[in-house]
Amino acid sequence: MTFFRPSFRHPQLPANQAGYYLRDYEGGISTLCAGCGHDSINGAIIQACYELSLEPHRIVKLSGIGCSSKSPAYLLSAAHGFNSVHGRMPSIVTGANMANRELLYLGISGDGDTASIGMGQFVHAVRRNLNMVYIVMNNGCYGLTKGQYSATADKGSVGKKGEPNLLESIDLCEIAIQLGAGFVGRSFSGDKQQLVPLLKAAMSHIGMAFIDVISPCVTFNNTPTSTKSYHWVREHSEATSTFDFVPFRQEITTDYENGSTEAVTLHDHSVIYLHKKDPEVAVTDRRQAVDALEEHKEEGLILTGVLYVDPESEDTHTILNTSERPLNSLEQAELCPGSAALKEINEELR
Amino acid sequence: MTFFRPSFRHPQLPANQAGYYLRDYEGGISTLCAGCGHDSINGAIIQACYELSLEPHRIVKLSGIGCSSKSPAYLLSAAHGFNSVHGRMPSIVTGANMANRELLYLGISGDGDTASIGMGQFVHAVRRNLNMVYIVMNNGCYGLTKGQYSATADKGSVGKKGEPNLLESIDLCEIAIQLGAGFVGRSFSGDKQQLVPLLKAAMSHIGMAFIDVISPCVTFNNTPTSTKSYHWVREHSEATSTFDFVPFRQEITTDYENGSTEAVTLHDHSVIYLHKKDPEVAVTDRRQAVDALEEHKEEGLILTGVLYVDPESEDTHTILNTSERPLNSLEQAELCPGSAALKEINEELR
Amino acid sequence: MKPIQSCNDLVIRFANVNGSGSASANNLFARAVFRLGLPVSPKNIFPSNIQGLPTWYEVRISEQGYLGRRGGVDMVVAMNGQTMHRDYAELQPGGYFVYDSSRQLPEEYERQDLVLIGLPLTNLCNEAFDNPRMRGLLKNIIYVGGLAYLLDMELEVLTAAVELQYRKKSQLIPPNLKALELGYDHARRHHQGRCLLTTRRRDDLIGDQILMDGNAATALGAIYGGATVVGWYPITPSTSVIEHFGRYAERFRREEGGGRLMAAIVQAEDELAALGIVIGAAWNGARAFTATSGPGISLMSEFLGLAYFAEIPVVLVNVQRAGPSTGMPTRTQQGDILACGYASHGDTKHLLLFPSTPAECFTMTARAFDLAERLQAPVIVMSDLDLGMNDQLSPPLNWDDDGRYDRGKVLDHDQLEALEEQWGRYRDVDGDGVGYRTFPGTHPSKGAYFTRGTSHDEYSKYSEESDTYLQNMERLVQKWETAKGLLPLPEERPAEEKAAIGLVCYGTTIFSAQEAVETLAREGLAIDVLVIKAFPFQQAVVDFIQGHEEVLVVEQNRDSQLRTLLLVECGLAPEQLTPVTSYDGLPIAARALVEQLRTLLASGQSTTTTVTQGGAA
Amino acid sequence: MKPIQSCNDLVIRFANVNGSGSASANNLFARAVFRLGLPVSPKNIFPSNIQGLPTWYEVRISEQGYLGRRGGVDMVVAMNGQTMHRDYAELQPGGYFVYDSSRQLPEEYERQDLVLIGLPLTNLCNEAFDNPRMRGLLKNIIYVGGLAYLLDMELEVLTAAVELQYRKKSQLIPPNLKALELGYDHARRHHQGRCLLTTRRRDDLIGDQILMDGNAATALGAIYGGATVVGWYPITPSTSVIEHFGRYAERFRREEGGGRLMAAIVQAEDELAALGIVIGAAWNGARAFTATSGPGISLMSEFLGLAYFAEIPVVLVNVQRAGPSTGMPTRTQQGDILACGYASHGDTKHLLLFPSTPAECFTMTARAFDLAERLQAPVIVMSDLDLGMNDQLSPPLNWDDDGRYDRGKVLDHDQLEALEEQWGRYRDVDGDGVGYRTFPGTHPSKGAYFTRGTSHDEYSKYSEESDTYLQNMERLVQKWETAKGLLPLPEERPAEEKAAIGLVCYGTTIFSAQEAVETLAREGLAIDVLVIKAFPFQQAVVDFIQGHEEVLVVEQNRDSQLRTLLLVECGLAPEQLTPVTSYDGLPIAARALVEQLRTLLASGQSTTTTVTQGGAA
Ligand SMILES: Cc1ncc(C[n+]2csc(CCOP(=O)(O)OP(=O)(O)O)c2C)c(N)n1
Ligand SMILES: Cc1ncc(C[n+]2csc(CCOP(=O)(O)OP(=O)(O)O)c2C)c(N)n1
Ligand code: SF4
Ligand code: SF4
Ligand SMILES: [Mg+2]
Ligand SMILES: [Mg+2]
Repeated sequence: MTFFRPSFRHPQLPANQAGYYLRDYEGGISTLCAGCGHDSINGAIIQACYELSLEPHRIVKLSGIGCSSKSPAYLLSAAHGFNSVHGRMPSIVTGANMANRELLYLGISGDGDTASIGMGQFVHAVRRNLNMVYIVMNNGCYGLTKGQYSATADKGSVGKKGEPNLLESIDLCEIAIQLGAGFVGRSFSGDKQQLVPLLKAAMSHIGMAFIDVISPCVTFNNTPTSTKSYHWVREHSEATSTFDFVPFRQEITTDYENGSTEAVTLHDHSVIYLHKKDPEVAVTDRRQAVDALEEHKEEGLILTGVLYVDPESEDTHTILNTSERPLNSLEQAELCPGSAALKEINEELR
Repeated sequence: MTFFRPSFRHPQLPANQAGYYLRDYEGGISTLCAGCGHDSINGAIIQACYELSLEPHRIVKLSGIGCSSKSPAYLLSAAHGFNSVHGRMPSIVTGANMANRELLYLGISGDGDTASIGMGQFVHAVRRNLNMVYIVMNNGCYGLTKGQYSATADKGSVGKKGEPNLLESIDLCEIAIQLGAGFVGRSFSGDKQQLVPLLKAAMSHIGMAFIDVISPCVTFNNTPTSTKSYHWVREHSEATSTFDFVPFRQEITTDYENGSTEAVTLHDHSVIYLHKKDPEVAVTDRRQAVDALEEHKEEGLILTGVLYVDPESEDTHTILNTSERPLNSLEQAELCPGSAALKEINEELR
Repeated sequence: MKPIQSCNDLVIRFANVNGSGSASANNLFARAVFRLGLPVSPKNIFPSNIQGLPTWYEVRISEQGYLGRRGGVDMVVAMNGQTMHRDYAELQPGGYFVYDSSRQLPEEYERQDLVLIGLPLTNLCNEAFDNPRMRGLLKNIIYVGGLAYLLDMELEVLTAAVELQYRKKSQLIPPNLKALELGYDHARRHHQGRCLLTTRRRDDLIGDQILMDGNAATALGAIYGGATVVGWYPITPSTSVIEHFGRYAERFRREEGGGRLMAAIVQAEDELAALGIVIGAAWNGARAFTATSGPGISLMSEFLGLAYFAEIPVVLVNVQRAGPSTGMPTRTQQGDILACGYASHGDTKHLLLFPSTPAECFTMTARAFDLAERLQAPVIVMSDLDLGMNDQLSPPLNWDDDGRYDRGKVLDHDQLEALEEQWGRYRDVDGDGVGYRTFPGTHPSKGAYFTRGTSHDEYSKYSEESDTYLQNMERLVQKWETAKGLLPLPEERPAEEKAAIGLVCYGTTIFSAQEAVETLAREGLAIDVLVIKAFPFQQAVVDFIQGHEEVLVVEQNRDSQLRTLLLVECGLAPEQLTPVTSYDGLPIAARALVEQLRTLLASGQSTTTTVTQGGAA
Repeated sequence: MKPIQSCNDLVIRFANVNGSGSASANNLFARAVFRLGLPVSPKNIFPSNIQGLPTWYEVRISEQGYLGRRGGVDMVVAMNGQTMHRDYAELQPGGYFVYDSSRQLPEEYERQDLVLIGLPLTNLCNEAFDNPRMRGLLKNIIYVGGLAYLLDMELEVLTAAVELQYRKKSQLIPPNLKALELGYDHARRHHQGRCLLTTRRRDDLIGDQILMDGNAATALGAIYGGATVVGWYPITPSTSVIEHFGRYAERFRREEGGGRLMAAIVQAEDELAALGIVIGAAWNGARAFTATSGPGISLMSEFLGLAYFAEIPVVLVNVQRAGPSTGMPTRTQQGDILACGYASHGDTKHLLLFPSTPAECFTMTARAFDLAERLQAPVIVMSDLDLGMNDQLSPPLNWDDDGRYDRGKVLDHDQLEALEEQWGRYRDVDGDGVGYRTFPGTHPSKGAYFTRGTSHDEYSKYSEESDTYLQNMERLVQKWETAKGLLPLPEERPAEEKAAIGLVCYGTTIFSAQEAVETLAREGLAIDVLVIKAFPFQQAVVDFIQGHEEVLVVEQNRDSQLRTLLLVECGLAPEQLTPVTSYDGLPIAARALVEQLRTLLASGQSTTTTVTQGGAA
């Protein structure tokens, strides 16, 4: 590719607390279709990392295969990336995270990559509450192989080929909640307002933070009859609540009314303030969370926002009780018991 | 093996409506451990087939790999069986069912076989509402590989090795309900009273009938501290309701009180009469079904019985609109368009 | 430098951006050449992406009927700014550079050995058409019109092609015709006599041949072969096999009155499930198949082992692409020969078929079902991206209405009823290593058995006995021998004179190989050719190799994989087989191959040789 | 018929029911033999089931130090009614039949050529012990006591062994000692002088050797090699590699004060995920491994291709069992050589190591991490069930404290900081085909790259360019050449005289092969042996083969898989390598092999030969 991008495109944005500019979070030029929802999500990820003042090289971006899975190439050039094989990103992240628990793992996947071939790995990474941000760019179809319906396509939804999808859709958020993910949210590529803080909250959570982002495929599944089209989602989505994400160290500038606002404090002392319509609904209640999703589905609505948070949940390292030091930093002297111990073992075997 | 079994062990039981004796539903001698829950479930399956007067050779029994997956060898000798590879029974059944929709498909699996390696195939067979009875013999461990915890082992449950299981368990019934299975039930290998009618109802349902049967592994996971032990399950299970299964053609001999009894009529006109504790709870309501499971879990209880039924659900053939005749019965004359059509095609390509 | 001059023998490369609608225009051009009665071979060289990246379409016209990629470009239609300079640089001396002259060519375009042909496409288009979306598409048609003039094509062939293409959207016909004429006229007015590449209608060259892509032919083969169950998972370049199967099923398999489908096409959750579905269906008596490519093959290897050992007649189409791993998903290769021949752990071997043309894709796929059922084993049809996704000139498809499906050894109800001795699923009663199958539900009391991937005796009972295991494994070897008598034989193409040198090739390699051999024959170097059609190899293969002093094995992978199979399975000495490989992802090019063979044979050195191909992409 | 008479050279088979507690008694016996200073080789032949099926334990005692399975049984301890008659029938003429004489032997036990030794085990046990559960277990100890007398063993060795075994459950010591004595006394009183099989303590035979199973040694090798991340999925016979790793990690990897573990052992959901975890961890700079068996290998093939192409240093232990498919999960084989050597679609090849002893399991596994990191490629340790799950007499494990882990080419923060020219992950700056890696998080602005399974240039950028692809693929071939210089060399074991015949073997085959060669040497037939330790093969392998008139390749699979690799990779003619195979699931037996080689070499025919082994199970 022979494209070059001017290296300084956001002169108006200052350096963040960590001293990085927005451009420091950008990646290569996207080769996705013009208008593809995935590109907007990439923009939101870049924005969230910038706003959170993350060090780009302490982030690891990983993916499977698909248009969505190409995304890691289009963001965070200063971070290591791994575009693995179809549906197997979760296991790669599991290994990477086990090797070094100190980095932030950003897994990017598609609905095909996760809900079909990757279902097993998705379920088990969630079940282990792996400390990562797992983003599904959900367009209800297989973009890269030219538009077949995926397992998240809604029954009756009609894409570009004109044939309706026949099977029921899988709600990945519902499954993630059920299997014990500590943070579950849903958003829309067209709603940066909601998506950026949602991503920031997810990045601040320790444990599995799963985010399903509806992301229209303009080439194959953006027909008015598709329930994953820009038009449809705009018309049919409803947020659980508006919310503010206040990172640790940032001052709280607003006073929130009690009752309708629920404050959830994460492990790193960031706080999510949720301004809810129904004060009865607790975002930390799994049963309510699942039920709310189902209820909206019955009404033909897509529920977005923070769907569920358990700030107390334990991640895989905690569960396995592994060393607090990155395992990849251990030296031979610590790892190898040496010849004296071996002598003992030989002795035991005689 | 040199065992022989006396060929006529149930002289007291008469032939059923189809003219078969109980022994006609039996299989080879079990090589499972004495007392293994799986053997009781096999007994219940034999009983259910006998009571339903099914023709043994019109049943197909399939499985993956594991102690549980050996079960098909121990029942229904007159039926074809397929002991496939680990975790892949659902796809084999899918193909078999597509080839001949007229037989009854009995898939037998283990919790390892289904909830770990087979999770993807399980999810998608359920999502397609494949017409089969899917039985998981759930012992919370990998029996055949000597007792490692499986993904259905409860957190904190302690098996023979003495180390507690660290991860959260997966509730296959909950997932099955969520993904659109038309019939979902749970039972206990030690409760034939409940299990036999549950199996009969499942066999009468058209579409995915999923049954999770807790089935203690006496060798590796029957400790008092294991939540999949005989003792624990007896102490902690609670039935949704008692119920009667009345197959089509059988006369209803009892008058059921209205209100507390819900009658669900299946596709084949069999009826399940549920005598419920709470008349408010409808067995055909997915949200209630999931919620009831979660509620009992919170109380440390195992909910058993018919958990959910949707007698209207459509199976894969209906969804795909395939021929009503078994595809494997179609002849060359119907399948092959012949040389005349080919001439036309050649012409179009010139 | 003299401009290249030739009639009915040239290579044009269209350089476009994908997703810009160029495909249908370029296709129109190729089809028009075909309608002129000229052997044509278009190759689509596209990126693994949906929109906005470079894509090339290379059309070879060859009066001699050479259908392999030739190598070298005589004319480029440079429609992509991103690659324009490279397309320019790679033209052969004396070649023609066709470009959109609405903008002037920058200075670095200073080659003196090319003929520049500017067509002001954007300007012409904008003047003639209003609809901005249509403009993009029609610009492509304008250059096709220009080419028609430049290459001296009959315009009517193109107008007829347009009318055919848009017969279902007839409002599109007038603007397309107008665009064609615009291009034609402009070229006539400004470039008369400048292009010495010409075409001339021939009525004697292509006979009754058709233009079809291999995947469509494969799909049709599956329809004719009686496949009713399909499990599949999308993967380039195999996806269109299933898409075509779906379309043909709509046409041929709807029950009377437009009702239900006499086929079940199940989009699986992955390739493991896809093959599982096929295994389940085949076991249950339906003809079933799946299609995939490299990564899918790897994922299927556990199930392939099951099918081998439990002896289940599955048909698997592998449309190969460039590996390893995800590799180059939109490039061609013959790189899965070993992975397929020896798929799965343990002692396993699989039957392979190697089609070269759509006609063979059709016949071999249909036949694969017979072979799989007769031999109760997986049969893998080894196509590739080049064959599967490009239009190919091919003999017409042919079907013998008198032929009967060979369902192999299956006992039906009455045969079971009549059985006197005890039946055993894996008993080799006929001495060919193949037992008798039964299908579930056939008979109330006879013929049920328990299928398993574990070691089993003749009655399919589980066994850990050494002797039982050995007997079974040896029977499978016996069956392998039986297969040799049933699989398609290799095709010998002897040189006109007696040749000491032989060349072995298969699949899509045969076109360039044949061309190279003919070229060398004209130079006085006689080479006999053997086209391999199947694995395991028959005696004829061994005889051919033994009958030559030196044998070259030409194939499109790095590690000479078919040669490996030949060495191992035919008991040949390595000196007997000289590897010649081309594996850069582009279809093997005849010119480069000729060079290679020439040097190789001149030097007398039989070491590995890799064809280094020139060219873009 | 004379009873078999021999000292320190015999084979005893214990025939039991699994799940009956016989394993620990039989083990006690084998360990006691070892403590007598005698070379011993026990083989457990068990069913794929948990309880109630036949299981055998075959103990060979060999003063000459022959550790392969011998074939033929001199004495059977027949504790399983299901197989008793067969165990009886299979005894060698002159053999000893030890049985529970609490019940009389039925009439069909009428061989005249055996010595019957009845021990009334049930009666003795019931008289002496009350606890019904303990009775079953102690019955086994009683026969061990009986054997001690019959074979003239020092009872103290057994009592010491009992005390050691139950040192943590000391209440079990008295009843076990009592049981031992019961058996010993009964035999002494009733069978004095009847058994001519004897043992005699030797202090000069086994030196400092140890008795250990290969899987434990492999696990310890991984600990010593510095593995910190394990992804795995249970499968016989590899499971105990991980179980042992877990136990050793508890012992050596707990942080001070019994705290957290300096290792993450993740039980994955399947084998695909297991290898994915290893790939992710290795990529991120931890040493990581997994262990599996046949079906797991098949499931891992997609990921293996990724690791090959993206060049990720994973270590994979394959404890082979009998395939294809589920095959015989509790039987041994060397059947995955091809599946591992060429795993995955496309042009791929993998590094293999072939340990033969626990000492080699230990060293090679530890070394595998160095090799994988140095070569940035998967390394597969090819063990098998026989080696992995049976106790083996082995040289002691050895570790050089001065050695340093070879982490290969990794740039740390300071090296990155100091870099002047642009770094490229896949640039071959040293000419060995290996680039420099970096780990995530190392440096704020340098060294980040994008790993992928797609075609890439030297900077790991995606590329569909033919030349880029070719260059990369050729560099991988270069790396393959580099590997030959780093992998363990084959071990030559020359005959005493000059030999025209060579024998190639590897892994667990070497014991019976060596024994056969020595036997034939005593008959005047000199054979040189080459033990292969790794794939790719070095020049020394080619030289050995070229240096002999005839070379036999002895291996435990049907299709002569290592021979296939030799043919293909070393450019050998098939006549140069005569396949000799044994693949019935039991460890290859020396006696049968001798027969086979004798016939083969006498006939001068170099066709495939399969060793037909006698014997149960
Ligand atoms: C094993 C394997 N099977 C199939 C493919 C082909 N493939 C590439 S991307 C893709 C689906 C992508 O869908 P999704 O994850 O939803 O991503 P999208 O393109 O829609 O963003 C498939 C099937 C592959 N690369 N590997
Ligand atoms: C691909 C593959 N991986 C692993 C195994 C080994 N294996 C056999 S059975 C089993 C687990 C069985 O557990 P479950 O399904 O719960 O059955 P159970 O024995 O508990 O009834 C495993 C891991 C295998 N046969 N194949
Ligand atoms: S095909 Fe769809 S998903 Fe892929 S890049 Fe284009 S719009 Fe996005
Ligand atoms: S090991 Fe457990 S699951 Fe397997 S047969 Fe024995 S009791 Fe049953
Ligand atoms: Mg998608
Ligand atoms: Mg289990």
